[in-house]
Amino acid sequence: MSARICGTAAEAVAEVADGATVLVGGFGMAGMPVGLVDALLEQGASELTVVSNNAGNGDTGLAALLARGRVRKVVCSFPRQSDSWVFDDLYRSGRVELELVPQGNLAERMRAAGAGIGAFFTPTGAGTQLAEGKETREIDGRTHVLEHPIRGDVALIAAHRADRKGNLTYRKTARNFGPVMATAARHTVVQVGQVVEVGTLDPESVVTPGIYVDRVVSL
Amino acid sequence: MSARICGTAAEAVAEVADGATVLVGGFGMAGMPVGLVDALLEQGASELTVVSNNAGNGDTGLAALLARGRVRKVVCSFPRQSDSWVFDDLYRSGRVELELVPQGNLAERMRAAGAGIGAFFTPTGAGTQLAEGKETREIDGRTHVLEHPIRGDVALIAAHRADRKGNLTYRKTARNFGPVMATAARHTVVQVGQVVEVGTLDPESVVTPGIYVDRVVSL
Amino acid sequence: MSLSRDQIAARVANDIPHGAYVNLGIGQPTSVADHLPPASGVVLHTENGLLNMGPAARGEDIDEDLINAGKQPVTELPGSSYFDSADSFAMMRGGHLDVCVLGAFQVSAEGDLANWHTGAPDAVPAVGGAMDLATGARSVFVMMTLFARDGAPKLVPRCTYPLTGIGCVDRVYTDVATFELTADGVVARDLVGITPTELAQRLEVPLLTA
Amino acid sequence: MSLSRDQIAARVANDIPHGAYVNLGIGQPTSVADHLPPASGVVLHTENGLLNMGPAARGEDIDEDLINAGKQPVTELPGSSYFDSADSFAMMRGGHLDVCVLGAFQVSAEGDLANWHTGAPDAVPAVGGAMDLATGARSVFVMMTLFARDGAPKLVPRCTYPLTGIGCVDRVYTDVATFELTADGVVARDLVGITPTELAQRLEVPLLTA
Repeated sequence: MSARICGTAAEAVAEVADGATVLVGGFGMAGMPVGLVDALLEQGASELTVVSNNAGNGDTGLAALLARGRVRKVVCSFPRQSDSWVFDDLYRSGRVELELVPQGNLAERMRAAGAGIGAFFTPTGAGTQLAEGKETREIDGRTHVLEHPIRGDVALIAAHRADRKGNLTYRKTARNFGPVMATAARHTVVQVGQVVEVGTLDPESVVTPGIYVDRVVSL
Repeated sequence: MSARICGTAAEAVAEVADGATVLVGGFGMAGMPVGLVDALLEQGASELTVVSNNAGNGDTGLAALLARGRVRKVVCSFPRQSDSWVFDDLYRSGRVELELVPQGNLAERMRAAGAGIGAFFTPTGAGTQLAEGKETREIDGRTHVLEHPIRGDVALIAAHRADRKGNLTYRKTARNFGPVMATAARHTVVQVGQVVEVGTLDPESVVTPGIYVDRVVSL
Repeated sequence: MSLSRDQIAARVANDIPHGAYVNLGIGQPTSVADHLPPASGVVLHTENGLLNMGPAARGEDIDEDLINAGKQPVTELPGSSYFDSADSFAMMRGGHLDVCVLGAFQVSAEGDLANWHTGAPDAVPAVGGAMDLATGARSVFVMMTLFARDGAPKLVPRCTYPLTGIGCVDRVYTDVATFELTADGVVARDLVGITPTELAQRLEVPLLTA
Repeated sequence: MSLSRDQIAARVANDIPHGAYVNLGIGQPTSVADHLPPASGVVLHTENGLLNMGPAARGEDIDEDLINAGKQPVTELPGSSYFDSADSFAMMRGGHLDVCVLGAFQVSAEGDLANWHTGAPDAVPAVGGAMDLATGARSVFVMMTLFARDGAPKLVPRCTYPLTGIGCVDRVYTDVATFELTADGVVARDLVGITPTELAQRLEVPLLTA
C-alpha cells in the first residue's frame, strides 16, 4: 500500500510494538537512521530484537536504546568497535543476547526474507563456530551451510531523497543495508534528507521502489 | 579483470566455444543483443545450451541460431509466441531439448550462480509438473522446491551505455535479464548503444558494475 | 444475459483497494487497467521490470525499450521505477504485490489454479511468470468465463489441467458471478442472469450462501 | 633485519595482477593501496558498497557518507559505482573479486585462516565481512608477521584459534618470507634476514624448496 509522508519522527515510528524485530540500517554512522532511533527511544517499545551491522557507537542512538534496557537481543556482524562500550558491558554481564552473523550472510538472509526465498545454502561460515549446529550439504565439492531468512517487523533506514510515492535514492556508501532491509520488513520507515514531488526522481536511478516503503519523514 | 572494448561484434564473441552454455538477455526484443547473436551465428559455435526468457522470434537472431542447428538445448520460461515457429517446429520434431523454468526461478537461479549461493528453496512451482522429481521441504507451513544455480560460460547482453571500465546503464524495460546474466556468466559480452569515457556515468546510477563485464562493443 | 469482459474487468477494478500495488496478467486481465482511475492510487507492476506503468503507448510514444509483460508498447507514469528481472521476481515472490489478476483454464474449490498448459501432447508449453505471480501475490484474483465453450464449468472440485499453483486463488470473477474461495468453502455473490439454483446445478462445487 | 609493514605491503602490491579487482581488509592490508600506482589498473572494492575506491579523504574531501570498511573517510575515483550490502556480498561470495588481502592470527599449512576471534572467553566477538572475503575471493592473500610477540609461529600445522575459513588462503606475506600454500605443501620464497635452515627450525610446518 502507498507510503505515507509523516510530519515527525515520532509519528513515523508510532507503530513499533514491544517484542518487535527491528532492522536498523547503517554501517557505522553512514546510513544510520539516527532520528528514527532517537524517536524509538522516546516511543518506549521494549524487548526488541535489533538487527543491524554494528551494535551501537558512543552513548547515543542504538547505544542509548541498549543502555535503557530496551533490547533483548542483537543480531549483527560487528558489535566490537572502539566506542561500543555500552554493548560490550551488557554482553559481558549477560544482559543482552548476541547472534553473530557473517556480514554477507546477514545481508543475504534479509534479502531472502524480502525475496520470498525459504532458505539457502551458502559456503560462507562453513567449518567455523558460526555454523555450529546448522545443516550442511556438499555442493560442487564444497561444504555449504543452510541459512534462513531474517524478517523484520519493522525496518528503520535512512535514505537521501524520497518522492511522495516512497521511491528512494541513497548517497554513496550510506546506501549499505538500507535497500535490503526495506525489502525484509513488514513495515519500513525511512528518514530522508528531502521529500520531493512525484516525477522528480529519475525512474532509472530509483534504488528502492516505493512498494517497499510505508512511512517517510524528512529530518 | 578489466573489461576490453572491442571494435567489432565478431571480436566480442570470438571466445564462445562449442558446447558452451550461453545466457542471452532480452525479454522479447527489448534488451535482446541482436548484433551479438548475429555475430555468434557467423562465428559458428555449435552444440550450445541457450538460456533466455524466450526462444526466438521470427527468422532472425535466436531463431536463426536454432534454425541452423547450433542449439542443443533451450532453457527458458516462454518459448511459445505468435512468431516462434522455428522453435515450435524443432521442439515438436524432437530436434531441440527444452527445460521450461518459471520466469522468476530462471532469474533467481542465475542470481544464485552470480551470488555464490549453492542452492535455494523457493515456493514457486511447488506441486506443479515443473517441480516433478525435485527435492522439496516444508518451510513455515509451505512447500518449497530446491532449485540450483544456472551458470553461463558466456553471457550475451545489451545495455544502453558503457564506460571504458565496463560499467553499464540500461534503458527502461530493456534492463530485464541483462544485470543478472552479467553476474552469472564466466565471460560477459555486452553490446551497447554508446561507449563513454570513464567518469561520465553517475556512480549512483551504474546498474552493472564493470567487475561483471569482460567485452564491450558499441553497435 | 451475462457480463461482458469489460464488465468483469470493472468488477475486479472496483474491488482493488486504494493505493494497492497490482500486477495484471497478460490477456484479459490487462483490461482491468481501463477501470482504474488515477484517483484509485493503484500502482501497476509489470514483471519485466517496471512499477507505475501507464497506459498502452500509441504513435510517437512507442518506445521499443518500454513494453509490458505481453510485449506490447506501454508508457511510464510519474513516480515510476525500473529494475531487473531478478529484483522484479523477488518483489513478486516476497509477497510485496497486494493483488495480481490472472486468467485461468480452471480453478478448484480449494484455490488451485491451472492457467499455463492445456496438457495437449503437441502443445509447446510456456509458463512465463504465471507460477511466480500465483505463488507470490498477497491476493490472487482470477478473471474468466465460468463455462467453457462446450458448457463445462471452469470452477471445479479438482483441476484436470496441469497446475500453476496450489491453493493460491482468493477470488474468481466470472461473467455470471463472483466467487470467494474461503477456508469454509466457496461463496457465490453478485449473480447475473443466472439463479442460485441454476448455478448450483451447473457446478460440481458446493456453494455456501453469502 | 626483517621487512617493515610497508615493505610487506609493497610485496603484496607487486604480486597483484594488472587490472585486478581487489578487496583490502581493514588494518594493515589497507596500506597495500599506497603501493598500487594508477597504471596498475587495479580497482579497489570496499564491502560496504563501492567499487573503484580512492585514497583516504582529508580536509574538505571528508564526506560522512563515503567511508571504507574500516569506517574511515575515503574518496571515489572516476569510474566508480555504488551498490547495497546484499549486492556487495553477492559480488564477493560469487567469486568476482580476483584478490583479497587479509590480516591473520594464524594460517595453517592447508590454508585454513583464523583472523576473527582470539577465543578468549571475555572477548566480544566480531566477524564483519572476514568470512565472506575468505570464502569468496578467487585468491586470498594474508599479510602478517610470521611470529607472535612471544615468538610462536603464526603459520602452523593446525590453527588453534577459531577458524574464519577452511583451506581458503593461497599465499602468506610475512616480514621474513612469502609462503605459497600449494596442493603439494608450503613453499617459502624471498627470505629476508633468516636462513632457510633457521626458518625450517622455527616452523612446525614442513617447507618445500622453491
